Amino acid sequence: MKKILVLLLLAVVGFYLAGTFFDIGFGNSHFVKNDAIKPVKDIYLQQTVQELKVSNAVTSIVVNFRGFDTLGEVTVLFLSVTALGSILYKKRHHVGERSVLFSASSIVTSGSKLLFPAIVLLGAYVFIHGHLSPGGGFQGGVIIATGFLLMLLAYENYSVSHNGLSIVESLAGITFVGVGLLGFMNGGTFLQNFLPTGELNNLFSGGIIPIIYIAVGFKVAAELTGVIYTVLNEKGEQNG
Amino acid sequence: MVGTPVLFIAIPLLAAFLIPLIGMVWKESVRIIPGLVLAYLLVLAINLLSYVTVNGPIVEVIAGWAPPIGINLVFNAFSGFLVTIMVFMGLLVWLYSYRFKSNVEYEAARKYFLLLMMLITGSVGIVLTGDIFNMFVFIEITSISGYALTAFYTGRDSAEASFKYLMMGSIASVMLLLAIMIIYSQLGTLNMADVASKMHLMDPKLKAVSFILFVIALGIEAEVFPLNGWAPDAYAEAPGPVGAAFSGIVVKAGVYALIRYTYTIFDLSGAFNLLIIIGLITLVVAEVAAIRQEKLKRMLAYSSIGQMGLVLVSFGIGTKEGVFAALFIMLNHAIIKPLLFFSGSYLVYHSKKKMISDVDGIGKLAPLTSILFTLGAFAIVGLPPFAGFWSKLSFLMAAADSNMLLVIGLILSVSVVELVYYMRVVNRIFFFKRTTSLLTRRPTFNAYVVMIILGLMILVIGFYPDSVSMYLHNAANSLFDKSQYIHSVLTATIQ
Amino acid sequence: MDSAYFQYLNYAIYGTAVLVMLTGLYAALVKKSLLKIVIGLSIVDSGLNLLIVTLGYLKGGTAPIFSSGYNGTQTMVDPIPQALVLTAIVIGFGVTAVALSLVIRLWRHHHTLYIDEIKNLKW
Amino acid sequence: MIALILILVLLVLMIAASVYAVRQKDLLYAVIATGIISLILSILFYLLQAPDVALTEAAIGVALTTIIFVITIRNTERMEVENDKKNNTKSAAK
Repeated sequence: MKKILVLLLLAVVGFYLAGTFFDIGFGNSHFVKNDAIKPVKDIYLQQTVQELKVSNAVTSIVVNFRGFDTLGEVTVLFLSVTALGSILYKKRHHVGERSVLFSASSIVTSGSKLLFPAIVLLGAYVFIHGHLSPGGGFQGGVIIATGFLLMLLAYENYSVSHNGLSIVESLAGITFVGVGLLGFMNGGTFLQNFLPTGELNNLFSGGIIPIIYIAVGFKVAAELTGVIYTVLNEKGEQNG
Repeated sequence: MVGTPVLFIAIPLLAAFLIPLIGMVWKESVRIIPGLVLAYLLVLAINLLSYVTVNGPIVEVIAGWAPPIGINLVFNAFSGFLVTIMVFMGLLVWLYSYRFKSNVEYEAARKYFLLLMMLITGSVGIVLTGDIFNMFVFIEITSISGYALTAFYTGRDSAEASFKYLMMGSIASVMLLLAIMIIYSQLGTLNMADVASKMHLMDPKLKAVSFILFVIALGIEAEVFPLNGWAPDAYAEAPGPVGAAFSGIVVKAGVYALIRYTYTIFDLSGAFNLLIIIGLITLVVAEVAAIRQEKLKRMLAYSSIGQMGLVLVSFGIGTKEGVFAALFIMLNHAIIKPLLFFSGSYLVYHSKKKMISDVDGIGKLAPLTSILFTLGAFAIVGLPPFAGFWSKLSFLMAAADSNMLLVIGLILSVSVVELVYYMRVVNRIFFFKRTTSLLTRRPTFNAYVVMIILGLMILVIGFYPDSVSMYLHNAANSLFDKSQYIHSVLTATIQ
Repeated sequence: MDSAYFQYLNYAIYGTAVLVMLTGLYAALVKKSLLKIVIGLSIVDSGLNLLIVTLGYLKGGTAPIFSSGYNGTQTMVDPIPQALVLTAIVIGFGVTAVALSLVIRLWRHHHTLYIDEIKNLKW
Repeated sequence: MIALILILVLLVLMIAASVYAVRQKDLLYAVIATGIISLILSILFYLLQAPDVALTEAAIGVALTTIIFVITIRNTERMEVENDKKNNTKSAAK
């Protein structure tokens, strides 16, 4: 009975939702045709190159035009790490007990050891070049976190220092907010790009954008590693 | 001017990132720093509010891009008023729980105060922001802190309440994103003022779809009737101060968002009637549910939902008086409901099931707490010399001006229901014989201070309602003046 | 590709995104297993992300990365939905992690994921 | 033309994977199916000229989300219990 009701409801919702998006259309400019409509994306694309000297428009939006969203977003991740810790909080600790997904063979362990530096290097490359090529702080940070994940899976007693993670996380967060406040104190606004922007397609270009994206990269890497580590260390009592 | 609105977000975030570092060397700092931050924000809020009353709204540009390109924060009489209430209540909740958690270890205390501070920051961000996607981000910050705080105790029911809240919250965020994208796909902008000024160009069908999606999504945050299934559980199972923070702070942010969308951004004529209808349904259902509750905190939770329904009805009247009354009810609710939660959680402190019957005859054992609870109960049902009376009176007058007799009749009869269930508890406190052998718990010194401050505020507003009415009038005017909002945002420059 | 194909693609891609969202929503509303509910919510997120990125696509547009300077004639896909999806994906991951930790918490208390056995709070 | 066919095939696969994920009783397979949805999604993002999003989705959706789901399943139970009968036998077994 409930299933039928839900299916009916979903059918109605789906009909209207799909109809709405069919109306909006795909692959063409869907903005209302009117002189008053000046889509901000045109300004973004233009200013990305001319003002910020950044090649990747997504980076310039994420870090500069809508940098405030990104600040909120890394805060969400930071909070979810904190939330995870408080939800899974237990009075008695089982130190060193970790749920082992599989016992890794020596090929896997040595392979992981070999791959780990390469993965971290790739992640660092991705977030350092975030303003030049696809990728950036989030992507690079996630890649580094997968590197740690590999190590955690391959070695049963590989451990990450909780304090180390939270120091990296805090320092990266302080860098982000601090750079924002510096722009504020230099007589501008919060997150204002107060550094010289350099030349297009140059590694040292975009002013504060690479700095913030590198901070985001470190922060995301530390936070995601923290998430995985916390969940992995949760030993479920299998048999009651 | 001593600061700018962006500090409301930047300072708490900076503190949140600093706390783990400082906490490593000085453990007590994890309790103290959030309090200092909130106290600073209160000073800032009062300063800015008095600046705004004289000089008009402050529009803060972020990242050096003037609206509609960049994100902006708007601190005007309306949002400033709400921010001041929120920060003030946040400070009181902090003070109340400062010693509450003194027996738990460092890690738990750090997480608790961090999450509490971010809950408040997220709510303040929802109110201040002038960008629809940025509002989504702040809603997520608030929600995640809310989930974690609800499940903070190790009890089994709290985890369940939190899971329920999380499910509703995820569905809400999906709806919100859909609505945001529909608007963006038509108007090519995400700035609230810019969207509002171009709303008439949008296709009516798409406008209606996105409005409905917004109402559903924000209705979950604002505890509107069919979508508030999470609220009573979350209130009842969360630690006492968290319940107070939900009803004093988070709900206000949800209602603000709903109102901002109906009043400023959308120009649908049916929206006000919709507000009245959902408000009335919420009010009636919640009050009828409240009278059937056997647990004290659940009763308070339903009463809180009912008050929010009343606020929505009042906003739905659509006149300046209606807005004034709605803001007055919100202010009173923000003061009274935390008092009820604080004192109520001490009245049933040692009781396992937190039943209403456990307060029988507690008046003799814990006189001050009981009196404060009674004061709150009298005030919220609107008995004459207390704060709640004036807000209900102004609401009834606003409704009478608009000839909404049916609404008045319904509200009055619901008020009787409200009176009955609150008086039932008060009656049990003072005139019943103590049947349980439960001990009472003496509130900590901080808790007493907080409850007495709230009680005094109820009396002050009750005897001198004029002390706040200027701010309320300014706030109502600023919400009503849509063109001024749009103008002030779109002409904003970097100061 | 000419525009007739785009018409088909319009229906196909939006239809798929909405269908995937509805499938996930169905799981979240009907299924009795806590983990299945969380899986449903993450499927909803996937459909939503596809929908948003699709909104930004422009016929013949290139990825919004400039190899040479801006000259006003390049056709680029809309970068804003991409930036928003980036935010939404990361936030979605945070929420999923919190949801899973709640599942583990509930398992610890009840030793079941079956929702009817857990539910002792009234709706 | 090839891109078009590829997109259509991917879309069909995506629907199939999501229906499979919802109907499958074995939660481990269901989680793998959501990982496949994310993988398809990331290819689609690439085809829709969104390389940044494709990278993020590939790393978060395919790797991290799947792995925390798997860890959770490892810590709880693998089969979805559907009807009351099973529950009775289960509680009887306890």
